[in-house]
Amino acid sequence: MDLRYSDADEKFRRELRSWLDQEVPKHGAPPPRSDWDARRDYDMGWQKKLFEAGYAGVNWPSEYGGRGATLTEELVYYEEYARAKAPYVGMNFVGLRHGGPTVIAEGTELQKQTHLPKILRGDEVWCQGFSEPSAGSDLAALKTTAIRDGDHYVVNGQKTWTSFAQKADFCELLVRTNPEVPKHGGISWVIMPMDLPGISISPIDTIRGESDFAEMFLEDVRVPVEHLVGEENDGWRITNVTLRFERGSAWAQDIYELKEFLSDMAEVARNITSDGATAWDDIGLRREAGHLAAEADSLWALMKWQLGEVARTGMPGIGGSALKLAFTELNQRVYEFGTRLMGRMGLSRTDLAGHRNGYTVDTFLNTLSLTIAAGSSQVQRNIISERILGMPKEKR
Amino acid sequence: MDLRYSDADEKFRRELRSWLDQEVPKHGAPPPRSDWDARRDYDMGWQKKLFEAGYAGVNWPSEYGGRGATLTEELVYYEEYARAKAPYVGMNFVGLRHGGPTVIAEGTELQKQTHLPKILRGDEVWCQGFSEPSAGSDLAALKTTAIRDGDHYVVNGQKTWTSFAQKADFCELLVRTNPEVPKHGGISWVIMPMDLPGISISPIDTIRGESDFAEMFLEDVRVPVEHLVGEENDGWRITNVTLRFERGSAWAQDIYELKEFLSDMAEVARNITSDGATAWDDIGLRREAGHLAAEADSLWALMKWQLGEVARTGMPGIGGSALKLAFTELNQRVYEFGTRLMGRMGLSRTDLAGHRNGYTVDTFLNTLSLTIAAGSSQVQRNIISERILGMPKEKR
Amino acid sequence: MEFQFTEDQTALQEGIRSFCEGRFPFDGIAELEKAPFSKELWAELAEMGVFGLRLPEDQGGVGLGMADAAIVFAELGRRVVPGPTVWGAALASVIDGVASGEVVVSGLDTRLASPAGMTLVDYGDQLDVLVVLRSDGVYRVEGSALSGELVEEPLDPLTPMLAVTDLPQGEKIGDNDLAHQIRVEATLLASAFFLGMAESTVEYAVAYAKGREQFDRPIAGFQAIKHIAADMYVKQEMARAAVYAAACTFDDPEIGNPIRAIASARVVAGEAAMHNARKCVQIYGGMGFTWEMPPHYYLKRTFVLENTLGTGEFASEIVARHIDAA
Amino acid sequence: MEFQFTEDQTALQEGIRSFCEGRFPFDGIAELEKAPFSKELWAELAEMGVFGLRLPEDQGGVGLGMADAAIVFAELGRRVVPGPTVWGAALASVIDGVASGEVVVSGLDTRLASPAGMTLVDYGDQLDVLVVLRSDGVYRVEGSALSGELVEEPLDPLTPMLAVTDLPQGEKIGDNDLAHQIRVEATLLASAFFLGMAESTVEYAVAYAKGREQFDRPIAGFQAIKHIAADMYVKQEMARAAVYAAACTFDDPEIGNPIRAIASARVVAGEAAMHNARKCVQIYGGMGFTWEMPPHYYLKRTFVLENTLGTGEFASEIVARHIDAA
Repeated sequence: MDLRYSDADEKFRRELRSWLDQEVPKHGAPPPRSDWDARRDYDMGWQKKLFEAGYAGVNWPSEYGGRGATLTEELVYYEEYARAKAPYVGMNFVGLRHGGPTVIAEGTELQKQTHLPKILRGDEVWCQGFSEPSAGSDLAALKTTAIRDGDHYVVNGQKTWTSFAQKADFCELLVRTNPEVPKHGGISWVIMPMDLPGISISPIDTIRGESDFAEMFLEDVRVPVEHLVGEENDGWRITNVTLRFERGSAWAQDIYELKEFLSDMAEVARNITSDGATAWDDIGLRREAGHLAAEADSLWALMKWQLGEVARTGMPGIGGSALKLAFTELNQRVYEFGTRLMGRMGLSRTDLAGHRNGYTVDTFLNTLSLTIAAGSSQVQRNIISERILGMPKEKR
Repeated sequence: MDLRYSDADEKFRRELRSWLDQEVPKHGAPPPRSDWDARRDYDMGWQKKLFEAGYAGVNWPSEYGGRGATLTEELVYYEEYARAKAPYVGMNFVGLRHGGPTVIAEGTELQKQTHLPKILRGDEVWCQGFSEPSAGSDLAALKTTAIRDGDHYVVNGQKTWTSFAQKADFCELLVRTNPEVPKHGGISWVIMPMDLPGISISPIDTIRGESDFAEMFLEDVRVPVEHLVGEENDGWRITNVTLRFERGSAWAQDIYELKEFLSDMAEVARNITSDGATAWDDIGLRREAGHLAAEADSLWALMKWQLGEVARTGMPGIGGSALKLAFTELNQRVYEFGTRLMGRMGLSRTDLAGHRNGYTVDTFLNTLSLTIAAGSSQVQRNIISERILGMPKEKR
Repeated sequence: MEFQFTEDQTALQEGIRSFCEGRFPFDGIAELEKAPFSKELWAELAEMGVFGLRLPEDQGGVGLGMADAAIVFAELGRRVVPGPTVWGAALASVIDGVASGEVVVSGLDTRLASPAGMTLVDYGDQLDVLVVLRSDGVYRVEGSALSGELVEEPLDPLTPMLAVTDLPQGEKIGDNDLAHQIRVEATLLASAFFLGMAESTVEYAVAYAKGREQFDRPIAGFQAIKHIAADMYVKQEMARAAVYAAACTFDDPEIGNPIRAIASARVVAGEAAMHNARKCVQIYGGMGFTWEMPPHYYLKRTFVLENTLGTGEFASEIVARHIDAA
Repeated sequence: MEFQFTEDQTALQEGIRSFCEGRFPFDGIAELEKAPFSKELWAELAEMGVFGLRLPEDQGGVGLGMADAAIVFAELGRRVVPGPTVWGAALASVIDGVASGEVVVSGLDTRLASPAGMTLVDYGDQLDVLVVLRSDGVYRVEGSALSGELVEEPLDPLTPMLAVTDLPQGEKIGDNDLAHQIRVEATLLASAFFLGMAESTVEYAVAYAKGREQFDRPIAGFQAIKHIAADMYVKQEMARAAVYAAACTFDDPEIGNPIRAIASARVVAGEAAMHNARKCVQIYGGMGFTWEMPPHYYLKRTFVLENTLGTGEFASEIVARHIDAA
């Protein structure tokens, strides 16, 4: 067992840190949530800067514009990124974290050449078209159909929780190409250009207010067959590849942020005084903070342990479900702790007088979605018990 | 809503308290666990004293030797009993808390006259023959058969968790009288005399060491048919009556003891010093004690609320499942708190130097059985969700 | 002892429930959000007796007890009724004109820590009077003396907040005994409000789970969901018993120690509201994360009340202080 | 970075596992209970390198690191191996003769509160040396100087206790720095032991649930049981990562702050052991409450270790103290 970063890793860290220290302040604050054009410019402009400095797609193959570096360098990247409080990945999320990795694993050479460099350069926004109103936890129950008509699929249906649909260029779309077979067997994974006729979008307000999510209605959308990724009707397997990425190293940055947030909260607690004592003088509060930090530490270690497995196998293992479950549940407890610490200031979702009260409570609200999305905590427990512990599947 | 005890209740309390203050010290300490004869004398002798003073079966009908008092007087009884740290109900448990109430509700006049006065006088020890090795949570899967032969049932099978079987005079026994129908439909509830030929007993060691439980083997035991309670094959419904008693007011004394125990632990915490501060000076520990006490308070209130329902309907409601679930889970947390407070002294199950360390940790171990016995926490959650909240039954 | 609703109490509950369901139907909540609170709403609530319930009839009240008030506030909680209702009912005997609905009052306890040098006042732009509980007693501040900006995005869309930078000292109208009395009464009413919220979220969650199909059956059929719902139900039942027991103890202190009983109710009811709201979001799944569904209103109001009169942790300390005095 | 076992480490693990499974099979535990600990057992463990693992070879050790020691102690935990092994391995460099197995040593930290004026010493009747960590340093007490009575019913049947009424002061053999070093090393080894116990209870619980039928199917098929098992597994995984990360950090402090890493491992591993043991009892149902089944041994040993070097709560405070120093 070896947890020491190599000299090369440390060199990479020094260069990246110095670059971030310089560039993050220059990129300024994000535009208002409702200004979609400005947000695309902000998010994609930042991605372009990363690309030009050689920091886009740290462990993507270099032939498609990635850095081709090791997984540990990617980890260094996430650490430094979180430490520098660099811009949120935003509109690049689906492309960088789901769509891109899936194309790398399953796409044709042409698909790789077409999309990967553009994703890395900040030229392509992707959105995710997986969930449907009646296919949430039971994703494989999706009903959106794609019927072959010559060299096109004709797509009809409704998707939901499609993030950044408003500004996306492509959608990683799950469709039913064979309605005759049991539900997992008839699904395909296609890249749908978002400028095709027949796509309409309706925004979703979340409990945080306006959101980056939308409902997407598809009416006779003609998607060229060469946009199919992998084999027809093999989409469920491919989806699980994507979901594994979502349950695996994709959380590295978030876990590191959790550790940073707890340090910040300790600082806040040292500055809240009441009757001459600080909040941090309260041994109960300190114990709680320490306990949460211990769990964050262990998740960070578990992430590294799992990266060791990825390094061996090339793919995040099923253990990612444990990480996803533990992280998303801990995340809620950490930000709830922060919200409690904010006291009445936590009753404003806008930052007040330079405090992070708004950030804290708004992030807490967001944590509530993470135990639901990408396989709820209940689904993860099913996966762990059935696929890791070998317990019987639910009777159906 | 009225929580005030009546003048009559308070008069009863004064008399009872004064009697307990006088009699409890006189009855002395319980004999060693392994001395079964002495234990029977101790437990039944105490019951006889209660009976003679008019305190046995506080709300049992007076024609069978009970006090015929109200449910609130019964509550006063449990409060004062717990406060006086009067002897544990011990061998009278099954008779007073299960068998007796079931006979009152479902027995024939002859059965009532035969057993109820003797139970109250401390002349009859009952044991429970419900569980079997392969019928635990799924009690209705029991396999012990009772085949009618003239005016007898011939009983064969194996029971487990039969408490006080060694010294019992009668057993409330569940048997299968009709193997042809679905499992709930073929069960009967009989009173089995324990002196019949064919009964053998093998003690069970629990995680507390030697125990009051045994396995009971039944080989061609001939039980006269007049010992059947209720109709043949109606035993499952009757069992649920018994179990409801077990899930209802039967917990009153235990909940009150929980409240007393927390007060005692606060006293202990005020006397543990380290570096000049007491354990009670630790605000985290105080909060935890206060939180547990708040939950105990609310359970005590819930008990009274449910007694109000019993007063209206004459029977503990299904809500007793909520009380059983909440009490047994809280009970574990309270005694685990106490065990933690004991520090290294908690590593001895024997009281040391006059401290209650042994009592505390041994009781903690016992609390682990309560979330399993009489319907595990999982079973209670099924009952609540299906029978109170109307959620669908598990697919079978 | 008969710890069950009397017939009058059942009638009171039905009356206020029917009012709240009519006045605050869930399909009207989007409309309500535009102007969550108004003098007219306050007058309507006063008309229903919400504030004057416990005042003697000769002072314009209804002459009922705290147990009845708890029943009313549980119903307000069930519909997350907006407005500083808890303060109104706790201050009706202290501030003239509240019981009749002419004077809109809210309150503030300066003990509650906040990291900024800023005071958030619920409904601060619409108050006639703000009562401030300070370490040395009770102060009255006129609503017109409050200046500040409305919080842009209050956590609870039904509880607008004024961010007051310089809170006026106000006029001293009572000592610490009065402050203590107000805290105790308001805490009990808040606990009843928590109870109502905890009840509603169980009902919403169970109803949604019965209607939502996944894996070819209602998710209410999955044991994981059933057991979450069962635990929510247990928390609701404990909260109900604790709140009404505390109210009875307040009305008749010979029953027990009202301070402990109220603090216990606060701990258990606050936790029930928070737990059940969060689990309700989880059971609703993706829909629980949308603004259009009810659960988030309950979660957010719970945070507001949690930070109104001292947190649940603080209440636990009070219980511990009285642990020898059941 | 390659945070996985090396081939040597895998071999080490297999070796010690095979030894423990042969020496402490579950069907021999009743026999073991009669005399849980002996000088011979100590010598056997020493022979396996349990105590001398980290000592340099020229001092009679094996010259391995803390990461390797953690692997060994996780295996001891899996079989709840009796004896003051944690102290032995932490004190092998302090007390001569321990590494070779000639000297049986245990330890005691006087910081741990106890309500009585009495000191419980693990295996106190069989010790050559007891090392006492006091507020001003490290003291050596000869085993022969310990007098007291054996505890009649020790909580853990595999950890007999001597109740010592007058603990001798002993001879001072080190200052607070040494005490600190011993505490840190022993805490890490105890955490590894916790990890092993947490692993075993998951395995036992899952295996039992697969074999136990109720309601006409294995209880392992019920979602309630599956989800309990899944949470146990997650706790085990977090504990494993935390323990080995802490061990690596101890071996190479440039990676991070070993004090925080070890305290974090202690928090998470201790909780995993306690949680998993309790859930294992619950999943075993009635059988989990019997002496003849394994779960209670794990629960009881967890309580022993929880009270050996400072509780999990105490470790949380240490993490908090180092919260700015990841």
